[in-house]
Amino acid sequence: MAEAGRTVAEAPATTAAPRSFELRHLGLFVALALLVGVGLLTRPAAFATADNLVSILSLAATIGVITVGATFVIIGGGIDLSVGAVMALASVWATTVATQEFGPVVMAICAILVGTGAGLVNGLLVAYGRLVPFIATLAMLVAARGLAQRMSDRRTQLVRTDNQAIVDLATTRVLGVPLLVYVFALVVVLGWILLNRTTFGRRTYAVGGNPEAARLAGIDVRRHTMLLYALSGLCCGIAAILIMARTTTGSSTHGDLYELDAIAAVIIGGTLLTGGRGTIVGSILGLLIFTIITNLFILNGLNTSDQLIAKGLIIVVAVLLQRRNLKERTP
Amino acid sequence: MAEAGRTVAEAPATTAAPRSFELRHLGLFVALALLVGVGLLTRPAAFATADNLVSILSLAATIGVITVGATFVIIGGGIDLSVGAVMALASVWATTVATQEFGPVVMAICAILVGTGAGLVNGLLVAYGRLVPFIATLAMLVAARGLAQRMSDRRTQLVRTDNQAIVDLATTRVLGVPLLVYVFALVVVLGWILLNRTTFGRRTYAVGGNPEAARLAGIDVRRHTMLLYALSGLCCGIAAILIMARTTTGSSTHGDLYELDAIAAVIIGGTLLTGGRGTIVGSILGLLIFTIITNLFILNGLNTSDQLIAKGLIIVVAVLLQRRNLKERTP
Amino acid sequence: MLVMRGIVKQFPGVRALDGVDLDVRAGEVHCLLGQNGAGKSTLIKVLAGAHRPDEGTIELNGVPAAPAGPVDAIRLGIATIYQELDLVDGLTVADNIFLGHEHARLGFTDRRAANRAAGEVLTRLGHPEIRPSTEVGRLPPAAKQIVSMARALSREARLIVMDEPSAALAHDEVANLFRIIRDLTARGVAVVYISHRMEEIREIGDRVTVLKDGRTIAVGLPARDTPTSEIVSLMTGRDVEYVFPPRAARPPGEEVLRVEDLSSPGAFAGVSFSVRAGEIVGLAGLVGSGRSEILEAVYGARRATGQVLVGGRPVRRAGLLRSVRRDGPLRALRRGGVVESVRLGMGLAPEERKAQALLLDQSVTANITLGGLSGFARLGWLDRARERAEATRLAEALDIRPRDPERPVKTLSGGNQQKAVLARWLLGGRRLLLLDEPTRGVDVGARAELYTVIRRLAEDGIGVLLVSSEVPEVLGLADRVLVLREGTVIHQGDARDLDEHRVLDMIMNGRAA
Amino acid sequence: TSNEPSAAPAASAAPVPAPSAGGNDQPGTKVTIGFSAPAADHGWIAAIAKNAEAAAKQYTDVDFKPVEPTNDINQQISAVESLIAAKVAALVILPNDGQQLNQIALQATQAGIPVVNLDRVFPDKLAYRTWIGGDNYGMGVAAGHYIGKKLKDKGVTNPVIVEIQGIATLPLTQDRSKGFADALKTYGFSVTAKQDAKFTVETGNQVATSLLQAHKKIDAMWNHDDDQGIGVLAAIKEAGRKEFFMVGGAGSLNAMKEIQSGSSVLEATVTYSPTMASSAIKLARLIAQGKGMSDLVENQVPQSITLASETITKDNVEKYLPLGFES
Ligand SMILES: Nc1ncnc2c1ncn2[C@@H]1O[C@H](COP(=O)(O)OP(=O)(O)OP(=O)(O)O)[C@@H](O)[C@H]1O
Ligand SMILES: Nc1ncnc2c1ncn2[C@@H]1O[C@H](COP(=O)(O)OP(=O)(O)OP(=O)(O)O)[C@@H](O)[C@H]1O
Ligand SMILES: [Mg+2]
Ligand SMILES: [Mg+2]
Repeated sequence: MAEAGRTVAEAPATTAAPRSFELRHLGLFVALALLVGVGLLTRPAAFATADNLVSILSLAATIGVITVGATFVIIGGGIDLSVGAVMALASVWATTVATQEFGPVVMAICAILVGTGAGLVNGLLVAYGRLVPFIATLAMLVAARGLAQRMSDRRTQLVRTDNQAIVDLATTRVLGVPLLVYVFALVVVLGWILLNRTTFGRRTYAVGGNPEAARLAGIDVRRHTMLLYALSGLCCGIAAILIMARTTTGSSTHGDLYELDAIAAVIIGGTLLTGGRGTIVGSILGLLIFTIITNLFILNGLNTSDQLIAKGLIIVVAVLLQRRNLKERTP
Repeated sequence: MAEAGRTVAEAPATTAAPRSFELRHLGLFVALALLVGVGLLTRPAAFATADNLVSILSLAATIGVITVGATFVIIGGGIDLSVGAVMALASVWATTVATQEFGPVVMAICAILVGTGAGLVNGLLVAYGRLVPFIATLAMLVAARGLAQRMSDRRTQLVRTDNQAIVDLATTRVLGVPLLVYVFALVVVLGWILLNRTTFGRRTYAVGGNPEAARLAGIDVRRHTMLLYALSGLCCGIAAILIMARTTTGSSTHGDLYELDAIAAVIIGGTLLTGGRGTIVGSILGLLIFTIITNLFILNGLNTSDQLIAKGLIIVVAVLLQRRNLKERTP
Repeated sequence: MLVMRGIVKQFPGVRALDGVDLDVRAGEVHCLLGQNGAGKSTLIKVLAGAHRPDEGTIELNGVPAAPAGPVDAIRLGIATIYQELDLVDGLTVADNIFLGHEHARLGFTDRRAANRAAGEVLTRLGHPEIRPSTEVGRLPPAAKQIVSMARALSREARLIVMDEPSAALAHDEVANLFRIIRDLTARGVAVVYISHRMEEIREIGDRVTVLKDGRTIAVGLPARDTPTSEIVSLMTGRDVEYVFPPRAARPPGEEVLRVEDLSSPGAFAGVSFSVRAGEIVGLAGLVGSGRSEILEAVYGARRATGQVLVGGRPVRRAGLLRSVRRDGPLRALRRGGVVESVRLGMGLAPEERKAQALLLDQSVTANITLGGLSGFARLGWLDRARERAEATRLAEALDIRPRDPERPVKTLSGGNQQKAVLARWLLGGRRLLLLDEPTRGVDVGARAELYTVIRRLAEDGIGVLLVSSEVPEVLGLADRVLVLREGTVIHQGDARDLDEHRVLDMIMNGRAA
Repeated sequence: TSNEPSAAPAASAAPVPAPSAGGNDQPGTKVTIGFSAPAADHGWIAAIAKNAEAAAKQYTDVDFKPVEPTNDINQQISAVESLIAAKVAALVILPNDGQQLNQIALQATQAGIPVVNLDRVFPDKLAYRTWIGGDNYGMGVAAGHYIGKKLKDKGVTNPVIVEIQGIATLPLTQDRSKGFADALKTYGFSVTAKQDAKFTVETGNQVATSLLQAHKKIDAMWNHDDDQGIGVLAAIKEAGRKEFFMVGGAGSLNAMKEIQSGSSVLEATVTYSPTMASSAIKLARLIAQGKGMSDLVENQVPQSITLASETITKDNVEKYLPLGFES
C-alpha cells in the first residue's frame, strides 16, 4: 500500500529542486555585471575606484534601509506608500529645537520612535481598521508630510553643531567606509535573519501568501500585519537618522518619491506585489541596480532627459534578463 | 428533476439580492454629502454656486478621463503608473511646432495616437514581454517624461493662437458648462457601457479575477491585457487634449503624480488592486471626493500643510465610511 | 467526547446551519453526510473556530468549549483538514506542516529539526518521497492533500476533522489514508470524516450523521449496517438509483479528435488515441500518471510535441444539447492555442476549480457564460437577458443551489461550485468536452444527474474525454477506456471488457490486460 | 541639443559681452568647472543650466563638467561628491536646498576646491567662496510696491490681494512672501489669500481656478513665477475675469509678451534672472584662474553678488525682451 502511493510527488521532487540562491538571483547579478561593465568601459578611471564604490553605497544606504522594511510589508501582502513621508517626519521631529536640546542619542531615539509610531498607526488602520493598505498608507503619506511641514514651519532644520555625533555617521570612516554604510549593512543582515531564520519571517510569508490559511493555522494575522507596518516604520526611523547624517538637516522635503523607488527595487528583486514570495537579497540587488544606473549617469554627464529615457530602457532590459523569476504564473 | 427538499435552500435566494447600485456606493455618497455639507457651512456663498460646481468638474475632467482608463487596467489585474507621463508626452508631441502646423484636429489626433501608442507599448511589455505591470509602466513613466523633456527641450509649449480651437474646449460653454466637461462625461458614459454592457468588459473582470480560469475558458488573456493598457493610453491621449485646453500649453511637467491620484480614486471607489472587481461609478465618486476636498481647502484659505494633514484624515474617514465595500476577504 | 447542540450559523442571505446536533465518541470514525450545500463544511468550520456560531453549544469531554478562533480550537486538540486546500504556496512543505507551531527557540526557527520532523510525519503517511524542503506551490494537487494531512497529524490532536480528504486522491491513496485513520482511532483519536463516496463510508466509518439543508436529520446510524439506499434517501429526500445511464445504442460517429504521438517531457510520452462523436472515452490511472497533463496538452494549454487534430468548427446556437455541426475535416491544432481550441468547439473543465476555473467574486451567471460569451453578444454588445436566462436554465438543469444566478460563486458550497464549472461547457456549441474529475466533491444525487447529462451530451453527438480517479466511474460511464501508467498508455479498449479489479491491477502493477 | 546657436539669441544665453578688450576674458590656464543644479523640470532652472553651459562654451580655457541634475538631495550630494573626486578646479552649485548641501560644499572647500554658490545660499560662509544670486526678498518688495502704489493711486481701500506662491517648502518662497507683505504694509495693505502651487503650469492653473471661485472680486494678484503663470492666466481667461491686475515673477519671455500686448490682466513682472548662471561660471573661472574682476579695483572676486529685482512693465518691456527666458 505504502509503496503504491510513491508516485504522488516524485517527478516534482526531482525536477523541481528548490532553486538555489545563486540561480534565483542570477538575472539580477547579470544585470549588475552588465552595468559594471558599462561603467568600466565608459569611465574606467572614475568608476572602479574604492571611493566611487563607497559613494554608491552611501547613496543607497538611506533608501536601502527603507527597502528592507518595504520587503517585509510587500511579502506580507501589503504595501507602504508612506515611507518617504514618515522618514521626513521623523527627521523633522528629531531636529526640532526641543529635541536637539537632549543630544544626539535622544534625537536618534526620537526618530526611531516617530517612525515606528507612524508605522504602528498604518498597521492599526490596515489590520484592525481594515483599510486597504494602499489607501491607509497614502493617507499617512499625505498627513505625515503635512505634519512635517507644520512642525518645521516648512524650513530646513540644521543639526546643531553640538549634536554633530549624528553627522559623524556620514563623515567618520572606518576602513575607509562611512559609518552609515555599516548601519545599512547591519539592517540588511538583521532583516535577512528575521525573514529567513525566525518564526516571524515564516509567518510573514504565510500571511502574505494565503492569509486565510495562516489564520486557520492559528496565526494572529491581524497582529502580524500590524507588526509588519511597524517594522517598516522602524526602518523609516533609522533611515531618518541616516538622512540627517548625510544632509545635516531634518526637512519635510526629505524622501520625496522614496515609496516608488523602494517598491520598484523590491519588485525588481523578485518579490511579488501580491505577497507571499520574495527575498531581502533580491531587493537590495534591485536597489543597487538603480543606484549604479544613477551613478553611471553622473559619471558620464548625461543630460537629464536622456538619462530618463535610458533609465526606462535599462529597467526594462534588467527585468527581461530575469524575467523567469518575475513572470507570473498566468500565461 | 428533483423536487423534494429544496425549500430551505430556495428561501434565502430571495433575501440575497445582489446589492443594488445605490447600496454599493452608499459610503461614497455619504462621504460626498458630508463634504458638501462642510462646504455649505464654511463658505455658503462661494461653494454652492453653479460656477464653483463647474469649476470642480473642470478640475476633475483631466484626471477623470485618466481614472476611467485606470479603472479598466486595475479591474483587469494590472496597474498603470505611466498615465501622467504619457499624458505629458502626448501634450508635448501635439504642441510641437511641426504638429501645430496642421491645425487643431491633427493636434488632437496626434495626442490620441501618442497616448494609445505608449499604452500599447505598456501592454506589449506586460502581456507579451511578461514584465510585472508595476515595473513596465514605471519604466514607461520615466522614459516618457524623458522623451517629453527632450521633445520640448524642457520648455513649456504654448498652443498657437491659430489653433485656438483646442483651447476653446475649456473656454466655450454650452448651457454654462465648458465643453471639456462634456468630453469628460462622454468618456465616463462610454467607459461605463464598455465595462458593463459588452463582452470586453466582462472579460476584463475575468482576466483580472482569475487569469488562469479566463485562459482556460478560451479568452486570449494576453491580447486582452494588451488592449487594456492601450485603452488606458487612449484615455491619457484624450486627457492630454483637455490639459492643453485648460493650460493652453503642452509641457513635460503636466500630470505629475497623476498616477497616485488616479489609483487612489479607483481604490477609494471600491476597486480591488488585486483585480476582478470594481466599478467606474465608484472611481468617479472617489475622484470627486478628492477634487472637492482640494476645492474646499482653497475656498477656506487653508495653508498647504494643514491641507495635507486634513486630507490624510479625510481619506481615512471616507474609507471607513464605506469599509464594508473595501474590506478584504482576509480577516 | 464531542457534543454539539443546536448549532446555528447564518450567512448573509443563507441559514447555512439551522440547529445541528453532532455527537462524536473517542476512537471512532464519525461520518458526516449530506448533499452539496447541506452545511457540512460550515459545521466543521464552526468546530475548528474558523466561524463563530450564532447559536448553539459545544462540549468537549463534558466541558463547554466553544473555540473563539482557530488558535483556540488547536489548543483544545481539534485539528482540521479543510475542503479547500489551505496551504501557503511560497513556503516549503516543512514550513507549511508546522505553520503556527514552528520548531523554534526564542523565535529562531530550527530548520533542520523541522525538516526532520516533517520527514517523519510524511513517512508515517507513506510518502517519504515528498521532500520537506520542496516549495508547496510546485507540488501536484494530490501531494498537497498529503501535506494538508501531515499538517493535521503534526498537531497532537484528540479530534481530527477531515473534509473530503479523498476528493483529490486516487484509489490506492485512499487505502493508504484509511490505514492512517485506523492507526489514529486505535490510539483513541476521534475522526470526523466527510465524503461523498458511499463505499468509503462503509469501509472506514463507524457511525453516520446525516445533514440536510442545515439540519441534522439522522444521528448515529451504524455506518456498516445502514443500507446505502436509506442513507441516500435521507440525504436527498428521495430515492436515487446509483446507476450509470445506459450506453448509446448507435455506433459512434466520425472522429472529432485524433491525438498522435503526443509527448511532454516529464509528464507523458507517445500517447495516441481518438475520440468519435457521441463517444465517451475515459482515462484511468493513478494520481500523477499524467492524465490531467494529457487533457491540457490536447486543449492547447500545455506545451507538448506530437499532433492534435480536431473536428470542424461548431455551429454557434445556444441550446443545451443540440448545437453541433457533425461534419468538417479534422484540422491540426496550433500548439498553445486555447483560444483556437475553444473556437473549434472544445471545452475543458479543469481539475482545480478554484485556481483554474472560477471567478470567485463573480456571479454564478458570469461564471457559467464565461466560455461562450460571444454567443450572447452582437458586435461585443451583451444580451444580458438572454445570458441570464440560459445560465438560469443550466443552473436548474444541474441543480445548483441556492437557486440564485446572481449570487457570487464563492458563497456556494464546494460541490455546487463544481457544478457551475461543468455548466460552463454545457452551454452549447461544443463538439468535444474534456472533463477532469468532473464529480469531485459532488454529492450522490447530483452525481447521478451529472452522469445522465454527460451521457445525453454524447448521445447528441459530442465527444467526451473523461478523467476520473474513481475507476467505477470511468468504467460505468465511458465507452472506451485508456489505462495510463507513468505517462504511457498501457491499455486501450472497450469499457465493457474491463472490470474494476483488472483496471486496478493494470494501473498498480503495470500488467497489460 | 541645447547649444544650437539659433536657439540662443533671444532666449537662453544671456548677452555676454564678446570676449575682447577687458583682461578678464583673455584665455588663461585651462580649468575644469563642475556644475550641479536641480533637475530642469522648470523653465527657469532649464535656463540656468543652458546659460551656464553657454557661458562655459565661450571660453576655450574652460572645461565644463555638469553632473546629473536631480531633485533628490541625497543624489545631489552624491553628484557633488563625484565632482570633488574628479578634482575639478572650481564648483558652481545651485543646491536643491542650501542647508542640506552645506556639508558637502564645506567638504569641497576644505578639499581646496573653490565653490561658487548660485542662488540658494549655503548657511555656512565657510562653505563657499562666492555667492551670486537673486534677491528674493527684493522681488517680493518690488511686486508689493507695484501693487501697493497702483491701488493707492486708484484710491482703493481694503483691497483684495491674492498671492500665488511657488513651492512652499523652499526658503526662497518664504523670502518672497515676506518681502511682498512688508512692502504692502507700507501702504496699509495686506494679503487677503495665498496658496502655493508647484512651479508648474498645471498646478498654477489648478490653484488659480479654485482661488478665483473663493474670491469673486479681486483687486490685485501676485504670482511668484511666470512659468506657473501661464496656467494662472489660462484659468483667469477661462473664468472670464478682468476686474483685477496681476504681477508676475522671474521674467519669462511669455510674460513679457503678455505685458507687451497689453491685452491681459498681466501688467508687470518682477525679475529674477537666470542670467546669474552665466555670471557664476565667469566668476568660477576667474577664481580658479586666480584673477579678479577687471571692472573692480579689488584683486579678487567679491564674496557675494546680489542681483537686483527689476520691475518690467509695458513701458520698459522692450529693453528686457532679449533677457527673457522661454518658460
Ligand atoms: N462564506 C459564505 N457566505 C455565504 N454563504 C455561505 C458561505 N459559506 C457557505 N455558505 C453557504 O452555506 C451553505 C452550506 O455550505 P457548506 O459549504 O457547509 O456545504 P457542504 O455541506 O460542505 O457542501 P459540499 O458537499 O458541496 O462541500 C451553502 O448554501 C453555501 O452556499
Ligand atoms: N507543478 C508541478 N511541477 C512539477 N511537476 C508536476 C507539477 N504538477 C504535476 N507534475 C507532475 O506531472 C505529472 C502528472 O501529474 P498529475 O497529478 O496532474 O497527474 P494526473 O494523472 O492528472 O492525476 P490527477 O488526475 O489526480 O490530477 C506527475 O508526474 C506530476 O508529478
Ligand atoms: Mg463542503
Ligand atoms: Mg490531474
